[in-house]
Amino acid sequence: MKQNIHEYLAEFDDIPGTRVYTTARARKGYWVNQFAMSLMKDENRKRWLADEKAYLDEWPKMTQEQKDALLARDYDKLLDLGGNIYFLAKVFSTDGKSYLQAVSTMTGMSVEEYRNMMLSGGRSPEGLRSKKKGY
Amino acid sequence: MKQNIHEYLAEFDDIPGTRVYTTARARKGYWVNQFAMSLMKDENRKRWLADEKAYLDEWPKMTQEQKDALLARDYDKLLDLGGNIYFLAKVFSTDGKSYLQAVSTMTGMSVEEYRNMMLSGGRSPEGLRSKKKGY
Amino acid sequence: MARITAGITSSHVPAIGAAVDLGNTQDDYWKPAFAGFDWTKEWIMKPENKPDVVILVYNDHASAFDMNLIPTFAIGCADEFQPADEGWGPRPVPVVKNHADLAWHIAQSCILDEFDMTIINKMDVDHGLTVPLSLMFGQPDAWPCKIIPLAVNVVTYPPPSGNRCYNLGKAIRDAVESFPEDLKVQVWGTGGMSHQLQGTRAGLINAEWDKKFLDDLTANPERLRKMPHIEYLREAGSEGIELVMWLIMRGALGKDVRELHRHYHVAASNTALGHIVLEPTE
Amino acid sequence: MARITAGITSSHVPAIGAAVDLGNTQDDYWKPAFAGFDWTKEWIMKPENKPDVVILVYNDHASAFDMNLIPTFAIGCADEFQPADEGWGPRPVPVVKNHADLAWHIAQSCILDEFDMTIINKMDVDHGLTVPLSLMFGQPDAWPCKIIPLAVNVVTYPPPSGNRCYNLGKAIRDAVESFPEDLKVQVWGTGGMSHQLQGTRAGLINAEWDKKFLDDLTANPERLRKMPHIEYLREAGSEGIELVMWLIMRGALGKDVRELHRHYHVAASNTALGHIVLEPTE
Ligand SMILES: [Fe+3]
Ligand SMILES: [Fe+3]
Repeated sequence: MKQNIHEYLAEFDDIPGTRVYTTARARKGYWVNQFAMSLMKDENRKRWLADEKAYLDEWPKMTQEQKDALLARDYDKLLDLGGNIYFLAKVFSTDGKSYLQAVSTMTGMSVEEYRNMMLSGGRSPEGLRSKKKGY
Repeated sequence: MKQNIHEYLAEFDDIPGTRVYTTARARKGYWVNQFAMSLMKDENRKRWLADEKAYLDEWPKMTQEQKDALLARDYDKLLDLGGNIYFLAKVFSTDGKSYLQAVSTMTGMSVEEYRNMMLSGGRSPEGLRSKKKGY
Repeated sequence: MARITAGITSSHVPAIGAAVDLGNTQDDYWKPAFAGFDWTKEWIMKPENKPDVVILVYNDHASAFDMNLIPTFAIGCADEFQPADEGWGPRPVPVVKNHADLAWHIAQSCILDEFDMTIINKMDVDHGLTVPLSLMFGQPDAWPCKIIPLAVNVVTYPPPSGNRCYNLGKAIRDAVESFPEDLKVQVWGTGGMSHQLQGTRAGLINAEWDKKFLDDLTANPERLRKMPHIEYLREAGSEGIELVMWLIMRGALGKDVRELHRHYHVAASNTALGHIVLEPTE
Repeated sequence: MARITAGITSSHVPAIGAAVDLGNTQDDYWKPAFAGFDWTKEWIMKPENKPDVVILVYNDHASAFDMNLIPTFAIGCADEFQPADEGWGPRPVPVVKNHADLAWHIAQSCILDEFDMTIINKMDVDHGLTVPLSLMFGQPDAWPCKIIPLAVNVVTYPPPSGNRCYNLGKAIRDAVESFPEDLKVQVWGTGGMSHQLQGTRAGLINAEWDKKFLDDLTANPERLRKMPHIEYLREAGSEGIELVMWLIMRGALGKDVRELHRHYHVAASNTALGHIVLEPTE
């Protein structure tokens, strides 16, 4: 029953195209995610939209790479840098974008193509379950 | 092993001179205790000491009975009204009083008498364990 | 005595909340998604079914809790909770009124049963909690029952195991059954089913696996409580892990249940929408 | 591999902190209280004993947590923690530096072991944590080791059972032993012994019961883990319940231990001061 935490975490790396929000990622993305949380306040959203770079200057502990990815709305990159989608949702919601719109940008598909894929049953799990076992 | 929560809580009423900080007391004393927490900030301590009544006016959800007991530093009463000693510690610490000084006020002894009792081994538990069983 | 009268599960996709709030529930895209809740909406308001209290198991999506505070199980004990501002203003839904007496009772009872609960007295509640209320109750001026929020961490790993969730459900059942007031209490499990909100694998839907999950939720929960997290992630996408929360609902219903209603629809935004209504038969 | 090399318990009376900070440790009142720590102060700084990390089990006394947030078990995972202002300004003691890698590892491992931890990344630490550090290490410019704060709710009832605390200790031991870095880790249990800070029963001291507790902490922890909360309250006063935290330390040491040192003194302020140093023998 009792599973070793190292084995537990190692299994996650075997899933294609997926970055599980482990504590290692949470620590790396701490300031990105705290920044995103700040956009839950309307006055902060207004300041952010009025001058994004100036607002980012208020977050000295974020790396430049993280700031650039935020400015570019590069969500896939932000996940690599420790961002979490539920935190980042405050960023795309502030832009007036939905989860579907934001998530589709990570897939190499247009929003329309992605939306149609979802309407026709979504992405098949075939071959996407395990890198090692390829099923 | 598994104990019913009602029986668990009922046992506490059998201890003489003791108000266990159950959730019922916590709910009753919510605003007294939140008020006390506010004294962890130096600017609030200054405002409280400068005009206690005015500071209490900022806590409309506290009952008048609770406010009066705070003004009187009646810690025994405050415990009856849902206060907790660790929260109230912010009140007597702000007064420059120690736990020993504040606690002694609830015993009917002078600080000196209480201090001496503690130095001679403290209060014996004999007869103070159970109201019903009197041991 | 209070008793658990039913269990409901449902996805809590934020776009569903937006569709309700913007009046889009009858357009081509949303109509089939909402249609599957018509049965439940009628059933739940019948006097014999209407709950006095719903214990609403959900996860906070970085709204009340940020990276400074990650409780595994947080039970809301305040008198009321406001809808959270998740970046586009709070949802225009009624305030959530708690049955604080029962909430505190459950908190105490579960801690005595060796569940390491966190008691929360101040928090806003996000789409994870309010979307299921909209699905089951529509758009009333006030929610027709009291709601006890039970927030489960499924964001930062590890979330609690399925087994732990199931056992918490059992402890909640014991707590409810030892509460003296005569109350009909429902437990709702929310989140899921298949969805992945990230990367090149985004949009993954595994209908076969989801349907087996629904089958076993009714008939074979013993399989589900032993399911490791990695299976949820592999089979149902990275956010499919939310399904562990359904096991709290299932644990609270006791060994045998009757399935009253089921709805499965692909897709609501990025997600396979799953919904089931169960009744304990013991 | 990291390993648990010793367990220490100690009361954490705030007046002890004040005596240290005001330079009163050698006056008539305090001298005998502090004398019992001389052995430990020398022992703990010897290279073979000096811990790399202390897991410091304590309770927050309404400093970091108010009535809005009551976590049963909260583990501090931030890089550092500042001393709290408890009403008379923060204690003039060094900042507490965490071993964050180990803290996060323990948090993850314990959740996988079905302990419902709350992870905390921002909090100030009060006398419950800083007074034991002063007792063991005196007044250095920086604490000589890393410290992982583990805060246990013993203020609002119910606190966790003794059995739950003991089992958390075992889970912490497993977590430490699966951490790859070569570290000497001590677990400290703080709070207690007899004290009651309220009402006409204030000042209660039960030396006989305390000493039996110390005896059994070493030799018969099985009795202690089964002890119901009511016994702590009846026998050792309303704040004597803090002793359940010592069982986390004891659970982390394994079945058999050797007692290296003991000190018992009445009174420090309102409290019977108890202190013990244990070494695992397995
Ligand atoms: Fe969700
Ligand atoms: Fe204490």
